[in-house]
Amino acid sequence: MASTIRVRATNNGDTTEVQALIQHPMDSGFIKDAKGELIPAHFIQQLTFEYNGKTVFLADWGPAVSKDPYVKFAFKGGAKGDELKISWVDNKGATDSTTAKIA
Amino acid sequence: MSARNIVLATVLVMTGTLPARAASEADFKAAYAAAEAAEKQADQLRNKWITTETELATAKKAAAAGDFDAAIAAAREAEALANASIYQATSEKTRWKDMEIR
Amino acid sequence: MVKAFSLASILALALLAPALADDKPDPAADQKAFQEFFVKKFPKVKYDDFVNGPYSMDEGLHKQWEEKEQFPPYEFAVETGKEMFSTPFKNGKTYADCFPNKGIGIRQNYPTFDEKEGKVITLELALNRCREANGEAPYNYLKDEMASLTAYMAFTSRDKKMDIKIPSDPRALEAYENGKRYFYTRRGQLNFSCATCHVQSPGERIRSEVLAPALGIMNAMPIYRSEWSGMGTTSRRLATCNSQTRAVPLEPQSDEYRDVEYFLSYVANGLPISGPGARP
Amino acid sequence: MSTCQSPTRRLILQGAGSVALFGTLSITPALAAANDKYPEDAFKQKSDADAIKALYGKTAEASDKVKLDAPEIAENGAVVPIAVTTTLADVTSISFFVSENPNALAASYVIPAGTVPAVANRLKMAKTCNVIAIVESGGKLYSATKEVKVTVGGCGG
Repeated sequence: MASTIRVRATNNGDTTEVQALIQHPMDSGFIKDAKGELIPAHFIQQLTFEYNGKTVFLADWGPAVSKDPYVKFAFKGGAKGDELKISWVDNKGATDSTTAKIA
Repeated sequence: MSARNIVLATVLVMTGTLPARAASEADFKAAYAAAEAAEKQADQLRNKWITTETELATAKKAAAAGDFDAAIAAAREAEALANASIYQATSEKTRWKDMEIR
Repeated sequence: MVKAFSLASILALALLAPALADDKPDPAADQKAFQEFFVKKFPKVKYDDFVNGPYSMDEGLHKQWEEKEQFPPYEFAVETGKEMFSTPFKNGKTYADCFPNKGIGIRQNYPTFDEKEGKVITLELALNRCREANGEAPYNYLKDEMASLTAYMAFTSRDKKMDIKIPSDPRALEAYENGKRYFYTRRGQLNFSCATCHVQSPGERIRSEVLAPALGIMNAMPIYRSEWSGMGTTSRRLATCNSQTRAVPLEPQSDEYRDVEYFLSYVANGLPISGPGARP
Repeated sequence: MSTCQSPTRRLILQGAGSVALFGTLSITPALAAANDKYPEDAFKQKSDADAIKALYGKTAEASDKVKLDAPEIAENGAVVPIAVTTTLADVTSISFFVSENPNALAASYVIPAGTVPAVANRLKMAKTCNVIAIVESGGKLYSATKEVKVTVGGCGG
């Protein structure tokens, strides 16, 4: 299956702009299901972006980040064709990672 | 008929028919059958209301718990709602044209 | 003198024409009136922007939408749909085998009227029929796989103009008229018709939501609704509309729903496909 | 039907530790750096003041150098686009707090040297309240606050 992570990284000369969308329920633990039972909290806690072996952005998330979370940032440097490594881990210990080419 | 009128009609029907003595299962069955018949007619007109269905379910539940007063009250409300939905579907057969963009 | 007389009679006829047209179904005239109504009611909205629903009505919403569109929440559905589209059924055939042009860029032609069957065929119905014809179980009409498939098909048809045909078959005209009647008929305990919200009050808030204009509402299907926290099909949208007026929704793809989709799509002819859409 | 149905879950669970909420984190190799530890305690605080204290151990001062971009009226509390930019130098982190959420801290971002001090994300808001953005710059905290009206509460409300 496809990765849970979608990334768009674009270099505009000095900086590289990165946008990511991740498929994840981000259940808050406050919502009830159809049977009236609480859906246990299930959310991404950390999301890391690495470039050239160095962390360029690190997100610490709680359950108040929206379902299928989105984040945008930019870092100085980066070049077209270079790879960016993205990984996340959630509160149940599940993880996913992917690499994306800078365009 | 506006939404408010329909609601008003519902209330009037309900208040006029509160049972004075403790109701029996037979009373409930009659009230429920009448409500079901009206809802069936609404279904044929493709215009059932969620609120009618909710009252029917409430009536059944109350009857199962032996509370026939509550069951009959809910069944009568269901019948009134079903009748209002029948009235709506019937009058809309021609009235829908008033809304048309032309 | 003769010439003047005939001219006068033509004028008289022309004046009489609208009154006569009342009884005779005229989809082309409906379409024109429908589009003019919205253009007149919302002079500031760009014509092609009507397909963006509530976002065309409210500046603050429009900005939030633009931000969301940078990486829209329906992306996953489009990708899943694409994958499903290229995955063969057990018999080796694919969805592409069921559709003209292999299913790519054809969303704007649905619903279509099937003259053999005498009924309206929606895209969702065609997809499930394709599955069944190839020995696969049909999907739930409301969301998930069905929404992914239609999201992908809409995505490949973006910006193509809605192009619904009503063949000269009395049954097609009847289906169109039935759809129109369904659209304008009040139902549910709240005594609302589709038009109450989407013709009389687009741009206004009801239960805090900004109402979408009826014009072009189908062009955006399927949609990711924040309220649903997920994707929903045309079937889901229609069922939700019903239950919000406290009417019991009909079965997905029942004749009424097929016909109203036919009507709403036809009157939006010429407006671009914008689906899949994101909605509050 | 709940409005917060999860999508098809095709996430691979690691080992049998899935019940323990926070147990497996410290040993996850990708997140080895010590200062990158997940601020679990701060996320558990209820009020924004307590959460800021737990996260940073100090208080913030309002600054017009922190620009918080959030809608006046959220289209839906489940998805509120919120962004921050700043002209402050030496920024090391940016955090978002939603004052009336069950737990105020929503997200916190580590900004390493060389990363532009600007973040856009989408957050859930339970009801109308203040969104607070905190920028940590040169070891000090600067904040911007904006009220966002929420008419449809975030996710199943």
